[in-house]
Amino acid sequence: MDYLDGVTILLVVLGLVGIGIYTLMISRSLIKIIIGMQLMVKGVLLAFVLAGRISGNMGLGQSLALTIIVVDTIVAVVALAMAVRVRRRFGTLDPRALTTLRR
Amino acid sequence: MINGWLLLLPIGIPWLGCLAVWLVGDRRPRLQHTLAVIFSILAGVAGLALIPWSTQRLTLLLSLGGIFDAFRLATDGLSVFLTVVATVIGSLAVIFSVDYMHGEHSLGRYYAFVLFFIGSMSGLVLTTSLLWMFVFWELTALCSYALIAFHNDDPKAVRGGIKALIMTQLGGLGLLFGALWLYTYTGSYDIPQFLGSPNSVPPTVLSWMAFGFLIAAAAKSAQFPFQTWLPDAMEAPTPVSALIHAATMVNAGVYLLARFYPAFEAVPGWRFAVMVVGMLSAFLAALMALVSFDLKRVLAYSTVSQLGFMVYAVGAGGVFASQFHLMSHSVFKALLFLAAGAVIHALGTRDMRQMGGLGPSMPFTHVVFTLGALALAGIPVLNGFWSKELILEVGLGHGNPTWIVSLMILSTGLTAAYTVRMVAMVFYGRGHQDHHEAHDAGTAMKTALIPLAAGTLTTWLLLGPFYASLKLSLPHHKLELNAVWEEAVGKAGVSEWEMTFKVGLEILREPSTYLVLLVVVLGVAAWLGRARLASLIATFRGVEKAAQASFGFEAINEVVVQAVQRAGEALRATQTGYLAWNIFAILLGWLVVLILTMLGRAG
Amino acid sequence: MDANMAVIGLLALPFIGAPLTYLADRLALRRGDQPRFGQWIALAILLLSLYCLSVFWFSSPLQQGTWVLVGSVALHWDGLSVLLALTTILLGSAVTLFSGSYLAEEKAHDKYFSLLLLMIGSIIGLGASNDLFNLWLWFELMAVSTYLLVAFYPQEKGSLEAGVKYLVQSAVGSVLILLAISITYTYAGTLQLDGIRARFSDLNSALWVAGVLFVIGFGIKAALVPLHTWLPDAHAQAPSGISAMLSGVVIEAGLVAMLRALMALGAAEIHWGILLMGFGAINMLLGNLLALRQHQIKRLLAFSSVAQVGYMLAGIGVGLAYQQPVALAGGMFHLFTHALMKGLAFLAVGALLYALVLSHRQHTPLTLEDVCGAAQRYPLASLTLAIALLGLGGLPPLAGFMSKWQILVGGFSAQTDASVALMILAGLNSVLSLGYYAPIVNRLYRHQPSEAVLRGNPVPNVMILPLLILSLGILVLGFVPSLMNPINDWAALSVLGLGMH
Amino acid sequence: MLYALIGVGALGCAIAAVITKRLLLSAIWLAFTSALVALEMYLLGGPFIAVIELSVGAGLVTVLFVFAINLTGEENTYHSPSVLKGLALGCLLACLALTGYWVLPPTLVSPSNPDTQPLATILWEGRRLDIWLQAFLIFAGALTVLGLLRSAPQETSHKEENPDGLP
Repeated sequence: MDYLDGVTILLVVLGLVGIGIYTLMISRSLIKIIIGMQLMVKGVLLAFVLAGRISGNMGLGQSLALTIIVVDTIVAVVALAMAVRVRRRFGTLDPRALTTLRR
Repeated sequence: MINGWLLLLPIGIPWLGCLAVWLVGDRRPRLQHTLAVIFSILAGVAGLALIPWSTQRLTLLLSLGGIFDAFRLATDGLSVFLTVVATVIGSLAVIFSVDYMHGEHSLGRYYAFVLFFIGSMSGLVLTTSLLWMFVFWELTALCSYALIAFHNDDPKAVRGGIKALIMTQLGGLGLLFGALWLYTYTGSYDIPQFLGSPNSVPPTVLSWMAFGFLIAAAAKSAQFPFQTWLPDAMEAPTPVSALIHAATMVNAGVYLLARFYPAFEAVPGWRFAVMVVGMLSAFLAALMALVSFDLKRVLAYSTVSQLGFMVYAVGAGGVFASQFHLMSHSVFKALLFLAAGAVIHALGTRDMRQMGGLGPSMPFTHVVFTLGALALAGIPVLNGFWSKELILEVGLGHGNPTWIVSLMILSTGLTAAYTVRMVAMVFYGRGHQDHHEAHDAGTAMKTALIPLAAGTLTTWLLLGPFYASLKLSLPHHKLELNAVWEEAVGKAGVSEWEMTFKVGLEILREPSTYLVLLVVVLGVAAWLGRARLASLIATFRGVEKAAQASFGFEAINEVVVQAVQRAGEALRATQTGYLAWNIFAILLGWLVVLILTMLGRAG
Repeated sequence: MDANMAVIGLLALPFIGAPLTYLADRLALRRGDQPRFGQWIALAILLLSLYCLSVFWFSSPLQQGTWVLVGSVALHWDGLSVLLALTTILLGSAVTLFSGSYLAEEKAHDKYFSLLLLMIGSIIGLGASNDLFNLWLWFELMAVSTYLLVAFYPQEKGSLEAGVKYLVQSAVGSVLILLAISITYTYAGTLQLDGIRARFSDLNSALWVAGVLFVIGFGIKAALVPLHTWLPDAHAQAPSGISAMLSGVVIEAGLVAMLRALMALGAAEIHWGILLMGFGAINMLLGNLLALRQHQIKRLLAFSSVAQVGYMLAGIGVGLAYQQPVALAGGMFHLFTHALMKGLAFLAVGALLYALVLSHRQHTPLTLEDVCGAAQRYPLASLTLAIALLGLGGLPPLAGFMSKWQILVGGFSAQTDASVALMILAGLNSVLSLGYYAPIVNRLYRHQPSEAVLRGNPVPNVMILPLLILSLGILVLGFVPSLMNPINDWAALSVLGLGMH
Repeated sequence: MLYALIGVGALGCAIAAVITKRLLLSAIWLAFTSALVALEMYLLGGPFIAVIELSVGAGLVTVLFVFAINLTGEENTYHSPSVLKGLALGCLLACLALTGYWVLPPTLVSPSNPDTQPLATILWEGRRLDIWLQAFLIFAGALTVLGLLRSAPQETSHKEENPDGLP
């Protein structure tokens, strides 16, 4: 791996995080928002593997990434459960319906 | 020294009483009345018991450590005097309340806060740590707020209470920052140490402190430009007005200025600013009192005006004169307020236009009220006369600006005019139909009024001893009455009581005294002959209008409050509740912080 | 029991307790009973933790702390950890005591105490973690254990909505933190906080970016304006005990985590300090202005938390920017007193909410109108609420005044224009905040009770007890503020990296 | 070059996941992204994590999504134009550009103290605290999901006032 590859992967990391955050803002379905959260974390995972590679400690990078995957999956499950609940209670998944609390 | 713990009594006893009254609960009002009276009288005794220590220093120091320094209490002439005022007038107000508050709701809350106030006020004057002075300062503000808003169902009372709280707090920031600066430069909050060496603080900071304290004092003593909260505070039950908003708490500002006078005396412009603040308050408030129709408001404006005299006196270099007037004013204003309370209690209204002709039906109240009014107007030989003369004497000497003292003398004339107007409107003239059965003051009320009336006649006799004790116990103040008098009265072997008479004679010998008396007489005459002066008065219509609108200060308050409220309301629109915008806000934060940090890094 | 054992006990107890609590409550529910034992198990666990903490305090050589090594991950018990643990356990105990009756109307609250213990345990661990990634993991555990607690009434729209917003915004924060950790690790080659700190005497631009991401990522949990938007929703909708925990310790835990991460990048601490001072100013001002016109009491209190975090930020910021341990200690002291006061405020409001609304099996929010005259029927709940509110407003001699005072002393001692100006702003804001605290107190003490109060049910004594305990703490600290000095000072020194070895 | 190719592929799949209107398709695009990220990881020298990512990220999570979408049902997810869209994009791009610009100094690669410990040791020994915490996270997550999905008795009574969120 050379310098340029590192740069490329970093751009991919930022790209994935960016696309994820953008999804959170424009999406009109909670499920899609959770997909956005997943995308962000994919980027971060890549960043950790890259960090492990650069610092010469692939083992640590991988074990951290593994932990992140576990945690993120739990968060996704919780979020999906909440989305199911929202669908039942609000009758829609549109986050823009979630504005009973404001001002 | 075991005696140091004595100092905790005037604070502790009322606070204990506060707890006791609150624990008794509102189901046993008789017991509450009794307990409150017992504890307040005990507090009064504790306060009086400190008098022997007014010249020797009695101290108590409880170390707290860290930046909180220590809890310090100490006696000197000034603090003992004000403790006595707080506890004695406090107990009289409590006794008065037995009749006045009879059958009221939430007596427990009332008495608890009154007793809490008495303790806090004693603490405020006894402590020599600026941190704890601020603590007690705020505590008195808290009690004042709670008692003004005692009738919580009345929106006017609530507004008045919150206004008083916020304005005094706002001013209190001056004291707060002053204390912080003091700590920053000296590493302690010890007041005597600071008074001894004010130069331990750099000159610019010292002047910040001086003006900060002036702001705090002005807010607490309802001086220009913070005077507006005091009239609104009149929603409080009348004994509270007498105690807190006439006799004690509002004096705290004057006390502050007097206490720190030696440190700030040399700050350029400070004395002048104090004089101007005092003069403006004295003069404008007197005008407002002249045109107001609410009995308690007239008294409130008159309090502002008289406090203006005291503040002016401090600025003019007459610390003793200001404290002496404070003593007189506490007594006669408490008397006036409590007597007014008896009237209001009997009639159920505060509007003077609804009164009139009450003299025959309330003879006792009539006599004591008039006595207080004469003292307020500065008629000899009542206590108000002597102390006011002292202030004006100071103003004429010391190279103080003459135009300010002229306005002060004019204010004494106005004082006389509104006093006569007040007494005439309440007790003389055509009676109102429905007030013929107005009952005179009850027993408890009389018990409270008689000592005050006696005091109004006699407290000026204390001039000599009071002066001696202050002079002995305030080493940094370099007190003097007047260079010429000092020679006449200060000879060795002259006893303290003799001194009273010597000073009295000196006052009577001064030509300026007669000038002031002439102005007072003119003021009285102006009110009595107002029909003849109609054309002259007409030219002052504009002033009257402006005075009734309290010279626009209410409007300024209102604008500030409205602006803050609007800002709060407008900002709520930013809380859209949309998840997308919330995340956008995060992004925005990220961007801004990123840019700022990088700029900071480059810079 | 020595310091080491005490610390391990402190870490392990909540995690042992959590499954036990759940089992006990679950079994009761299965038998058709009300869950009852969970509360007491949780309380016992917390009291044991408190005992462990006190053993640690008395047996550990002060100013030095204790290291515990689990594998290659180190936990360092220093002043900051002790302060956070103390705050969490104290408030947690009060909340546990309070919550049993509060939830009586809820059929299935078998998970409540278990999650509460997990949250407390994770905050205790978070305070001690010396490993950047481990820090994030504790942080995430804290977040996950609060999601259900915020969305505790999933049949209520508001509660669910608050939960969703909280979750999504937390997730964003979490990703930013992870990004920052990966950047830091890339350039530092280690995850140990003290290792990173020791390695750099100057930061390269990537580490600066990492610092910014730490500020934003943790700042979401710590409710820096404008990242605070989840907070009013979550605090207002959660059960009152949880509101107390969220306001009292969770946002502070975010702050502590941020401090830990930033201090690893301590080479730029002056800049971080100035940044936090800026956030402090914005937080105070906007928090107060937004609270000014709120009608729902819990939402108002939530916005006031935003403002109160501003004071902590001001103290901490001045402390870092101008190397003032006094200001830092003031920030820490305010962290503690705020937990007591805001915890008390939320619990007292919770007691009223329970009496006026929840016990009627309703879920409407408590408005200012509802509490009018509450003192007539609920004297103790009203009195404690008044104490909490006035303390938050900074009136002496309540604890909140003393902690603000210490912050102000720190700011003035720095003797710079910026710090003094910030302190003046803090003073003005304190006065402004009375503009919304005082009217609530006035309403409580009206003579004419509102309809809600007239219909209200009595408050169980067991709910009043924690209120009294917390008020006592507030009063005692108001008169003897120096009781907390040793812990605050130690915490401040720990943040500055002084007195470690 | 290979990194770039796969990276662009992953980004493309991610964009597809975002712009697709059907949720199910979106989830599948997410799975593709995941797979490509896993491939990238493999190439970077992390075979272990690549496998995990492939099985969990592309497998398990997709199943979860499909399951959830079945429960909630497909819903029309047009992106209506809003002020936010452009603003968000601008702000986001600025953030990412600045972050990327400053994270990338001239010397990116600095392999210091290469650690040769095997992964299993690091994971099970060195970071065993993390493993414990994961266990508790799973516990907390399970409780949360149970709590969220329990059927509440009150819910039926609220049904009437339900459809205010429906289009």
